[in-house]
Amino acid sequence: MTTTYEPNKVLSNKEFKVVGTRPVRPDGADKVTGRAQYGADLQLTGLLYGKTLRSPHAHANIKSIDFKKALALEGVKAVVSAKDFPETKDTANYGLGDSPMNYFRGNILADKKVLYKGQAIAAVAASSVHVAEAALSLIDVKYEVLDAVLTAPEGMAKDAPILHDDLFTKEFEKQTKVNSNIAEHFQHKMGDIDEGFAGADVIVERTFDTATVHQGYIEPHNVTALWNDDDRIHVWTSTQGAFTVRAAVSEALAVPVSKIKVTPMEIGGGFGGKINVYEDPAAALLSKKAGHKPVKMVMTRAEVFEGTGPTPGSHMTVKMGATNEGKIVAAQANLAMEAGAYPGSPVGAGAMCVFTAYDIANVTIDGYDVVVNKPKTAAYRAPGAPNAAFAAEQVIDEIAEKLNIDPLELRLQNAAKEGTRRADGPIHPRIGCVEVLEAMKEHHHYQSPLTPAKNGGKVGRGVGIGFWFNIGMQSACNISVNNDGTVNLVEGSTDIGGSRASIAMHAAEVLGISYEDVKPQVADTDSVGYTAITGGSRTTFATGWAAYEAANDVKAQLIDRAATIWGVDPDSVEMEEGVLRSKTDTELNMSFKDLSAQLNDTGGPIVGRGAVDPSGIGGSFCGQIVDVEVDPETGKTDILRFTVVQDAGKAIHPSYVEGQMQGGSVQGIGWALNEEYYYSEDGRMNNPTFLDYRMPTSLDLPMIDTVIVEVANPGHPYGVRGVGEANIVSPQAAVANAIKSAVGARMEKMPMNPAAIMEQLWS
Amino acid sequence: MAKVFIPSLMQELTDGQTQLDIQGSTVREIIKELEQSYPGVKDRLMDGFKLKGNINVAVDGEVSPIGVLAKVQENSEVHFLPALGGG
Amino acid sequence: MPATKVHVTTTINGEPVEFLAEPRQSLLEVLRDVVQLTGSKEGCNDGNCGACTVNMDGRIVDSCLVLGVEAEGADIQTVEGIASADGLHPIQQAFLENAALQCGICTPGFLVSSKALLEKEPNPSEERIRMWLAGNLCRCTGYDKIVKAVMAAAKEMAS
Amino acid sequence: MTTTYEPNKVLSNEEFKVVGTRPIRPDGADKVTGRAQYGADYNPADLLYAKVLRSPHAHARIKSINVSKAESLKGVLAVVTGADTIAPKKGESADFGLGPQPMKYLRDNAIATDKVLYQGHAVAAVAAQDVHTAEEAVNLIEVEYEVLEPVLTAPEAMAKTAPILHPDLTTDEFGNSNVADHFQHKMGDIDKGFAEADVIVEREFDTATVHQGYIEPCNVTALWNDDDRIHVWLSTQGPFQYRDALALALDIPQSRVKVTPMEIGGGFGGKFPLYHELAAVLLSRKTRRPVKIVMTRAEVFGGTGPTSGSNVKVKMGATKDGRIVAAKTELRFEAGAYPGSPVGAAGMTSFAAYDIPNVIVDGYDVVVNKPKAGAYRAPGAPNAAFGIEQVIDELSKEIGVDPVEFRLQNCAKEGTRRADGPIHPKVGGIETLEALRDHDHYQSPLTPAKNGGKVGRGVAFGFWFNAGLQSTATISVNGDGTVNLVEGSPDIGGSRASISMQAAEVLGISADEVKPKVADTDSIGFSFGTGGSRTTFATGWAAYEAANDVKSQLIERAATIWGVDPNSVEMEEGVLRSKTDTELSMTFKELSAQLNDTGGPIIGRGSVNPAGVGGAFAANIVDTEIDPETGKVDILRFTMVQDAGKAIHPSYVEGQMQGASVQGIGWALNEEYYYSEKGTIDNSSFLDYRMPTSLDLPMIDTVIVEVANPGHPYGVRGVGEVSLITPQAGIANAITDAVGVRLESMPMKPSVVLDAINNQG
Repeated sequence: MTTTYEPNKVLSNKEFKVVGTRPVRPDGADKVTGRAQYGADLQLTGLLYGKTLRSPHAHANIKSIDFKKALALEGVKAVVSAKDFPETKDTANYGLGDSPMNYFRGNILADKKVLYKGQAIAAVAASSVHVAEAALSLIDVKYEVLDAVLTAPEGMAKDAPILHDDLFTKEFEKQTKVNSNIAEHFQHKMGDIDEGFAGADVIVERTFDTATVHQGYIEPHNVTALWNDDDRIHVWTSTQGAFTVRAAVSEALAVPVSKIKVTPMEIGGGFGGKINVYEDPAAALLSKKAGHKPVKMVMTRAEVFEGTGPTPGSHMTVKMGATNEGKIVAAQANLAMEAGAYPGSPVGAGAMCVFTAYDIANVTIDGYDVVVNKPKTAAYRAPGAPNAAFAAEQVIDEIAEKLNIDPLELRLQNAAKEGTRRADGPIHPRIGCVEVLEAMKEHHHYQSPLTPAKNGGKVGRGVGIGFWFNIGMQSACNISVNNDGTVNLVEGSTDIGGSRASIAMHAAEVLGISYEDVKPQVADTDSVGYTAITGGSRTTFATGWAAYEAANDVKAQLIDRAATIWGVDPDSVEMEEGVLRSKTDTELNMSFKDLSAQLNDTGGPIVGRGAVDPSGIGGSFCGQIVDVEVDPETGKTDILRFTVVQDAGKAIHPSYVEGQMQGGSVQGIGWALNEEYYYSEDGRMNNPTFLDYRMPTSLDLPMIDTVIVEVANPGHPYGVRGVGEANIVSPQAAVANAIKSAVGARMEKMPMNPAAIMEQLWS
Repeated sequence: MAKVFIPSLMQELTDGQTQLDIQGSTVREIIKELEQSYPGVKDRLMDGFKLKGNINVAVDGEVSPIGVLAKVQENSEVHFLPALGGG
Repeated sequence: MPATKVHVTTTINGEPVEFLAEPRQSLLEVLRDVVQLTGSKEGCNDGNCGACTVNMDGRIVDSCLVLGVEAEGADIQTVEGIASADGLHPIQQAFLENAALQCGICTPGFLVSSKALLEKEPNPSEERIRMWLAGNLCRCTGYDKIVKAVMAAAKEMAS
Repeated sequence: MTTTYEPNKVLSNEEFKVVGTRPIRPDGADKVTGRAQYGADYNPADLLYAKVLRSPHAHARIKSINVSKAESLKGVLAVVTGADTIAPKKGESADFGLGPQPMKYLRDNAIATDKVLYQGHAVAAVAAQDVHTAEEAVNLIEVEYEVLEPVLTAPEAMAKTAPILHPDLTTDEFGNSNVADHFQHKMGDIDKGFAEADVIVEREFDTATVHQGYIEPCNVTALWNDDDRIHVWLSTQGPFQYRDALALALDIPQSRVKVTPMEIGGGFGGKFPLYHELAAVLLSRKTRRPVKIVMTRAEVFGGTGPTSGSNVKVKMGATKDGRIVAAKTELRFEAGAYPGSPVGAAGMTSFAAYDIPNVIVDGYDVVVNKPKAGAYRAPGAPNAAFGIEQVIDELSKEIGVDPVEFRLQNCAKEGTRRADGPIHPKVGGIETLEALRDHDHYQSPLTPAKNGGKVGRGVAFGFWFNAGLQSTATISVNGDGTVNLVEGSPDIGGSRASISMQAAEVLGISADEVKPKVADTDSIGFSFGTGGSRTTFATGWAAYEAANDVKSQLIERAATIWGVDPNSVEMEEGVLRSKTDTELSMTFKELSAQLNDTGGPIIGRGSVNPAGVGGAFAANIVDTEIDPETGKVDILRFTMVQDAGKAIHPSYVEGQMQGASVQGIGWALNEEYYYSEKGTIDNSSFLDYRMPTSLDLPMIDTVIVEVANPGHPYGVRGVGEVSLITPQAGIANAITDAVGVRLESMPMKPSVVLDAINNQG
């Protein structure tokens, strides 16, 4: 019997009516007709245009700023700098942890010092964008240029130039007295590492370096802000978290959140990069100073590269030991990540994920958060984890090679499962690591011979597996019932990849109606309860859960109402698949649609609410199989075949889950092979254009085949695990392992561009 | 008694103890109890009435969304972890 | 009949503004649809309601009765130009504090007219205010609170 | 002791923290800077402009429509006619505030299909690149009419030989006629009642058609999107009613229609029905681009619903000692082109202010060749009161009792049965009349003449039942101890403030710590329109419920944080505290800051369709001066007294009273649709349809009486309408007082007054 190969498979265990289907997204028509309103599309009466003056130096003291000439230019309405921030408290918290106010504000408008090229110093509002640009060149800034430090090892060196004279290393929240570029050091320790290595037959230790890379969203950052005459501020912006922007603007400008309304416009990609807030507070200040006129600011691509947060470059040593039987007995990692100009690299997440796929008795992980003269890093899809996996997954590959065990078998043999203790302490709940590895092993791709070379190069295959813990956090949702048996759903998660659909599907499932009968809408911060960022793979999980709660609130009221109409006890009424019926009297039943038509006359409209901050978050595993062809003459690598397998818990909308898997995979491929911030010695990025910062095009890629594994998350009503991030964790390592298999070179540097491969081949 | 895991860089406060059995029905009570025996723990973990912004607590493997209000069972495991975010 | 557009140079709310207008377009239409200043409202388009009142070279006019091309060289102030970077003008503040608007559609015209009055006559009588504002229709308030707001603004501006 | 006269007084019994104060409205800054977005201000990308072709005839059959010349004009993108509409299903109806009406009539009123029934009736519409091209194109549409004889008033239309408007309109009583409905309320024995009476007065009154006169013309922008979802932005009092009516008219589910209510520039009942919205949607369907229509003022007069002209017969009898023993009225109301005049409301309210044992009310809803009547502030009641309050005035004069004392003696109170059946609950009629009687104005001598004319004083008294109906609100708590409130009632006169204040009162925070928003139909639960004086009452109640939902969750959360039983925690004036442990207390603000770390955000919901609607009474005193040479009437002094139950925001209650008073003055003295014999309107501009200007008026002094409505948490009674009922009759009584003649037709313009004086003989 032959079966046809399915490039996109879903391994489902449980079927639902709506959950698991693939309806068309509700914002679809607007997005294919050009009608959707993205941030930069907003045009307001009396609009002014703002532009930001950015530092030309990677590290310098600001001696003075003179605006006289700029203000004299016709059409210039206002200028702002850090001097315009009002007095406020010492610590900022906009929903994502605490940070010192001077660091938070410094990254919005630098005060006494600039810490990276591209750092914002001042902003101008003018009658046109061209006038604003001309005005920037008339601002006279005097700098005292300082030596720059660009990588974590350089930053950690004893004699390194110090970025912040008020930064003292913290060790698990203990404030030390050491003024250095190391913002934080932490350690996870389990078992006895020395004993572990003593019991190992094979030990591999390697050191890896990865470059700074950017999320590369196609839509540049943009904001329009109006500081109204009644001192209420309205911000329209492209963001992953409208409430985060509200809180950040509130903290930066010392204005209460209730005076701020943030309208999230359609968002053209984020991947973590549109959580942090950049020009929004300056735009609001400009609006105020320009006489309460709306001010719009849209970044250029170079500003996006140089002025917003990429994900860090890193320096990592990983050492692992295993017995001859293939049991990994000890693992040690030393991870140093570049925070950029201010503390806050994702090294904590990297540390948490580095060995999480495995059951290892003796582990020590040290993490260092190091400030350097680069843009303050931001989140990028599973932040920190891809760096760590690039190291760990290559070391495991090498152990498999040394032990001559199939790399998937070695991983399976050591795979973490329910009950395995993680190095940072907690025990894994039900997870799908084994299931993902098994699906990889059994996949047509893994069972097939190596894809033949296209251009006569050398071919190889690699695998990798990655973990991401996912997050929960706060979400709110309202549902109101229309009289025709449809419902309107209001939620607060900006929709980057189809989450309106996946959230609406939760509600449809509860109410037993079709997806088309739920009309979802992403609301501004005045119109829905607090909802945290669209990030951390939380949206379908947590906002979906809020929709589930709101729908159940509606359902309970529907049951009450039906009982009122029938004159029976509500406990005797049930609702299933959109039909209300008496449990005892078969005569008594009516559809949701029929009841909806009667609501206004039987007690009034019904609205439901759901607000959650769930625990029960399910981590997700994701593995890749990749075949590459490497040209040994040039070092150029082509991807011949690529398969990604991920545990989605339950894929609410499989097409959008596949979309996440494919998008994450290709970002991983770009990161692996081409992308990097290419720095000059004095800290200038030499390639801030899409011409020189090479992201993958359709020409560079094969189809990305997918398998969705479903190991239900017991913590979620439909078993959902977040799916947005785990897929970017290990493609880089899988590609590295494939290159090794093709040409024999172990890649210790990323990107693995032709030059890096040639260098490794020659060394 | 709950099993409380002490982060390695905080073990200086617990005389090198890596794991302690502590009585308490919530994390808040556990920290209070810990503070009795090992002064300094509370300041390290908490900022006023709540956990420091950069610290999470996990009870039985679940990071608590309600911080120190999380309920702790007789045989629960309690871990203090660095807070993490995603993209 | 396709109309040829005329180039017009003018000043609106202190800013130099250039626009193209068809000869048949009223100043109100130009302000709203061409310059995108929608604060001036259309209530009747025949000069009888005053919702479109603007100040043109120091005189209050119904902008629906002025052609856009007539604005060449003129200095125009609309409701959008009343507040400044320092905040609301006393007349605006007085309208808010005295609840002098309900639906608010006539408010821009009343503000432009009242401001012109107070600039000419800092201390007008109730009768004078009623006379001055007779060209502005309001259907919600019965004018009571509007007249009181103008008196309050006069007092505020005098102090 | 001298006390200073207060022109605006509030007679409060109960004090609250927020309710009863006068904060600045949350939309204020936008509205004084020109930033507020009204419907006509909305200019989406790719916009087309449309114009409507309207019938020049009052009554005609459409023989043919040829749109080819219009279609071929450069710049024209689409033309629609009645042929593009969908025939409504039998039995479908929609409710725009005057009760459910058949969809067929609503659709035909939006775009005529076979017949035009009034001058201004929409026949076709054109979408073009600019409004001038659309205007040109409309004039190129060729319509062939067979002109029919029009009928313009209710008595004419009820005549046996009258031309019939609708061949399908039949009643059991009249067969196929222009009478759409006849009803009767009967109580006691009317003949016995009149037999007991010592004095009987009987008169017949006529009132003209008048318009709400909102300053902002009706406007709409519609987009039929490529996924067949429809988005409509417009100025409306009832976004959900539009949504539902459009869904019916287009035969699509409600969830495919989204209505965004823009800021609204006045409505007074007139911005409910479906007009050019249907054409705009159909034009957008053809072009797949947003289409905007803004009416001209003439279109507003000719193409939207005014309130009915009427013929009102009144007969009342009283005993010598001042007791009214019998009352009878016949109300003939013009429905306009389709059934549905407010005669029902007129019938319900006509004698409801009084305790009369024997009553008969007959009401007739009559179609005529005028625009289909719309709602207008207490619809129907002013017409009836114009007659009844004059007859009562005459009775009091004949008996020789003070007119206020006479009304007090016969005033309805708790327990009085209304002619339409129900018994009054706690009402404030007596308190209102007492406040009127005790007022400085009533106690002062007549205001002296300004121009040497004759002066007189009149009073009148009225009742309006107010509406309840469905409202929804949601509230979410911000981390800084403020809340956001989302509701669905378009804010015409400051209701964002009055709704917010009720939430603030519950939560013990200040009014400006509640940030209200009027949402579109996708973002909030069903909320009936802003009308029937229901918004502050019902939507305020929904906000009260939502705030209480928040409050109970706050109590639970505090209990969780303290590790105590929720039943032991209470919240008062914004502070949560343990009932047993005085150590345990925190403010709402403190708790708000902790919500996200202690279980997540808190949101509350409230959804109501309340009973307990409290009816309201109003009474006014007016001093007038009449120039006996010209018949011109000037208002010298005017005082309005109204029972608000509880004035949530007294300034906005006063605003309602003053606004309605002045509309009543305009209606009384000047306003009317002036019709030619052919049924065309001769005065469709603000120049000729004379609404009061500031120059025509004195200050409008107010007294807010507060007789709490036991049916509402803060005692609110609706306040938007009742003050329009009495000014017309009050002025008529004042004119009688001045010159000794009774005015039997309205408006009481100079020619009418002069005729009456001259006919006095």
